[in-house]
Amino acid sequence: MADIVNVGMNLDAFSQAINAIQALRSSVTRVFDSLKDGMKNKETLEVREKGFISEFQDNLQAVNRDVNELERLSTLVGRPSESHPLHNSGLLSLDPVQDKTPLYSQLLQAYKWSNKLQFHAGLASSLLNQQSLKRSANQMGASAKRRPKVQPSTLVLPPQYVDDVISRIGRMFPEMTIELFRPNGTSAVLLVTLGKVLKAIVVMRSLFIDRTIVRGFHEDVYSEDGKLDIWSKSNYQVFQKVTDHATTALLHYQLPQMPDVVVRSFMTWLRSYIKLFQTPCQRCGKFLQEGLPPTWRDFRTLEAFHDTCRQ
Amino acid sequence: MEAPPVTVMPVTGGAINMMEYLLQGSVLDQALESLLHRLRGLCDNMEPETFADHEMVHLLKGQQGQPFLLRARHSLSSPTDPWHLRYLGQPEVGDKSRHALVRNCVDVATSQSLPDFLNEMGFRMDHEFVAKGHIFRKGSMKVVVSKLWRVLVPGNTENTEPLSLSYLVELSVLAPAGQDNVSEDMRSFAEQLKPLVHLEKIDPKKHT
Amino acid sequence: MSRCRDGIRTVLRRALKVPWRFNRRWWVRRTCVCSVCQVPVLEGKSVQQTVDMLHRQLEQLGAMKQGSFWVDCETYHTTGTASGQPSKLLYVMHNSEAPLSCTALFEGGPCLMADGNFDVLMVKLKSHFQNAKGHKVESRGARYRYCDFLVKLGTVTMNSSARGISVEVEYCACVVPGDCWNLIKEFIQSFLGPNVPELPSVFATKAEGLFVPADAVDTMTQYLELFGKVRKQQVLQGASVR
Amino acid sequence: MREHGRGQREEKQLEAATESLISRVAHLKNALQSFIYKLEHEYERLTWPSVLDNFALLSGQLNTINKLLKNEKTPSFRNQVIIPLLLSPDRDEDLAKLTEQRVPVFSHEIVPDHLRTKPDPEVEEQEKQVNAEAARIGPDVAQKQIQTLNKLCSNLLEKLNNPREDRDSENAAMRQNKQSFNPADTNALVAAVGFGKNLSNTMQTKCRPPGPVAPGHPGQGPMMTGGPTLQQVTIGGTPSHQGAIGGPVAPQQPGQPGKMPSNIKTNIKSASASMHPYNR
Repeated sequence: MADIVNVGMNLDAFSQAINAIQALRSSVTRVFDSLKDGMKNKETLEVREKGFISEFQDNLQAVNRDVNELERLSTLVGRPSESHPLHNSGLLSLDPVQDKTPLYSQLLQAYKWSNKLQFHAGLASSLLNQQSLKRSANQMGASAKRRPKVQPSTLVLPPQYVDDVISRIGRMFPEMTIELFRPNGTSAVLLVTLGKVLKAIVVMRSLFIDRTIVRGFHEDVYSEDGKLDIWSKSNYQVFQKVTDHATTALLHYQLPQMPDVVVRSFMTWLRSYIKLFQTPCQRCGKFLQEGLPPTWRDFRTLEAFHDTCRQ
Repeated sequence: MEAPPVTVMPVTGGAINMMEYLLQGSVLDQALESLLHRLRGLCDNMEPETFADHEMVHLLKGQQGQPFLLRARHSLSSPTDPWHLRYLGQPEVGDKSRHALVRNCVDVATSQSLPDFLNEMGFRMDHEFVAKGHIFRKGSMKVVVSKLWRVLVPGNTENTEPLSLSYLVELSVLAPAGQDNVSEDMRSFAEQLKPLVHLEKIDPKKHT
Repeated sequence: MSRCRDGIRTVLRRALKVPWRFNRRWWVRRTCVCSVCQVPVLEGKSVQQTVDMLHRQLEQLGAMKQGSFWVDCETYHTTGTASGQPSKLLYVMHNSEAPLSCTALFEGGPCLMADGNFDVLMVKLKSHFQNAKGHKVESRGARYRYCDFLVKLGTVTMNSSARGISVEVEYCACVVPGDCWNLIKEFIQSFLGPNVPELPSVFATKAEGLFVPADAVDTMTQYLELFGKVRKQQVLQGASVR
Repeated sequence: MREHGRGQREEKQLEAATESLISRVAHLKNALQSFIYKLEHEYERLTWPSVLDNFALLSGQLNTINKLLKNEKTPSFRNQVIIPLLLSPDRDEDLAKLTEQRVPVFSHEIVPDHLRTKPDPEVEEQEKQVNAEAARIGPDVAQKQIQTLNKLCSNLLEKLNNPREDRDSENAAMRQNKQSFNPADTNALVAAVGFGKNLSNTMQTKCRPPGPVAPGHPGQGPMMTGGPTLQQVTIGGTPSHQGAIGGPVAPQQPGQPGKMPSNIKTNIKSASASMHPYNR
């Protein structure tokens, strides 16, 4: 209450201070106006310069005077009270017409959310930095140990480097042919043909795999206008399932610091589908379940399982 | 209209009685450009289409001594295209009221195994040639301007020599039997090509 | 003199009635692995009863009925071949999966995929190739889909009498017979029981081996084999379909 | 009375002249209307001659009107004065009807436009200037300018006309001298696509059409030494492409035997194949 009274007593000072600010503003404007207009048309150059300089000095003095006045008034106004947790915005709670301007409650809500977000972000960042290789692993326990922040520079690798990495990976697997396209700008799209089994379209952002879609070997990968069709899903349930699993694998293999390792491990995993139709399930020993062959490949052992036969 | 043959079998696809109406002529090499220019103006607006085809004519000899002739054609410029198998019947040239040569015609699109298959059927290749040229269309009419090349070494379409210093010009329409009015259209179109080319109803028999 | 010496003229490259540009790959429409086999009629049952039973089995498995299918085969034999040449048989087959195409085959010899006009051509060729009407065999029946499998259960008829049952199983997702044969076998087992066919000889005898993509001709070859077996077989007693 | 009579006669003359003028103008108007209608609605079918006809009609009618005005019997309209007696801002139905709804009101606004006998002051001023300009140039200078312009025009016309002549003569020359096709070639080509004449590997009639000889066969004529000279003569002597006169054709070898070994083989085959459909 005391604050409010205090504020009320200083109201005069406030209005004076506001006036002083206005005066200061106009005098500063005058300075720039005169500078902008330049020298007036006088008889000789000397007269002109003299007139200009004296005018400029006058203006500056006026500014100086106004600043002094403002400083004097600001001491009268006094410091804003710091007793309220939300500083002066706390004064909003005094607004008697809460229903019309629910600013204060909204403000509180916003603070709460912001705090929560910061807290969760902090937790997440510490967890992620600790478990950088396996994003889906569910080990809990925050650690105070912090790693240096991941630089976003890996997003802007030169296309030449990406080409190199991809061609190196292509050479690693003879039964896999990788074609690289750049349909829009620098982002690469890979068309991976695995034996005579499947074709996978891998959309990259720099060296990060953004999206992947798997289709049958004999399905069209080009749309009617001759462009790579990166959207429509396979007509066959097997490959729809494999697409789902491949998307899971994208989330599993994560190592922001070494994106090339990620691409390589994803390709190694994808390569295990070369025997998609030939390998029976490692658990039930059968080829088919619900009409589908074992579509799941373990991320570490690359063993084949039916979707329902894995853990 | 012709009466259908007595032993008509149920045919599952295709049209039985398609007739080809044909006018032929030729143009000297030096006048080719003028002809193409005129055709571009007269014909439907389409992108200029050229072709290079290899045609093999196959014969099947029966006991009655009536050899049966089939033509197998394939594109040299796009080898993955289907082959084209064509049967042509006896031409009807005698009818003066018609302005074009008329004959029965069956076109079949086939896979690339056609030569082997014809061989197995008992057909033997009689002769072959390479035709390179241009195609134009106007409505249902088709104009083919092509140069014929003799194949010097059998089967080798690289080694050829031109047959003459002229281009063959053919104007044809494929229509169901009995639609003789198409020959009227063809005649008026042929008129527009004069005096560059005289397209006529030529009875090949006369030239043997 | 001969009919061919009269004005047979060059083939115009693409007659207008034939599509101006053929679809480049129309005869390799689907290239999935497929197996066609004959199912013996159950003891004491008619063809129709056995087929009904198989329908129930498939529906129990969860297969969805998707229309019907037919495959037919006409037989032509050469007439007037020069002396000493044995008369050859030419088969022309149609399949509802590719209703605008037909397949012409010699037994064990080359085969040709062609469009429907080939039938017209055979009419023109009747002086050299005669249609053996009594030999027309066809298989008609229902088409089922189960996941990526396509099952066609047909009654094989010749001269309107039922001669047997054909089962075609196609695994649409795979193109290499050697890859998915075991998988197909397991599937056939699940509704046909233990009498599972062996790997079709079309695949086994291919010069290029088991690992080249299958094509539509392979399916037709299998049907041809099956029809050949049926033709030789005696008419089943009391099994005619009305 | 006499005065009065003359006034009456003049009045009658004036009336008659006005009547006929009105009817002529009505004719002209109709002709214009129909022409405009044709231009707007039938321009697709309108031929140039009919456009010219229309113009001729219009100019004829204008001429008659001019004649009428210059006629001695026509009183000088110039001497008549029209004074607007009553101006009214209200709609005048009669006037509207008379003018086909073009002038519904006889008001201050439109009277100066409709009863004007002189051009606008600005236009008058411009005309004066032009006249002054014309007067300033002496008749000699004007004559010179006219001559120059005429010369330019005739030059231009000549230039426009000449190429047409050139082109025509070119066309005519082509029609007369340069044939764009050769009937013999036509026959040869038709025979070739029809049944492989001159094409086939088995049939070597080798008769050439009288037209241009295809390149690539230098070994014709004098280079022949020994061998089937008789056939050689036949080839040279046969005026047309009718090479195969009767019977299966004996092997005819236009080139040196060593040059085209593949042909020899096939020739022998063709000679024995009397069944061949193309050989009589």
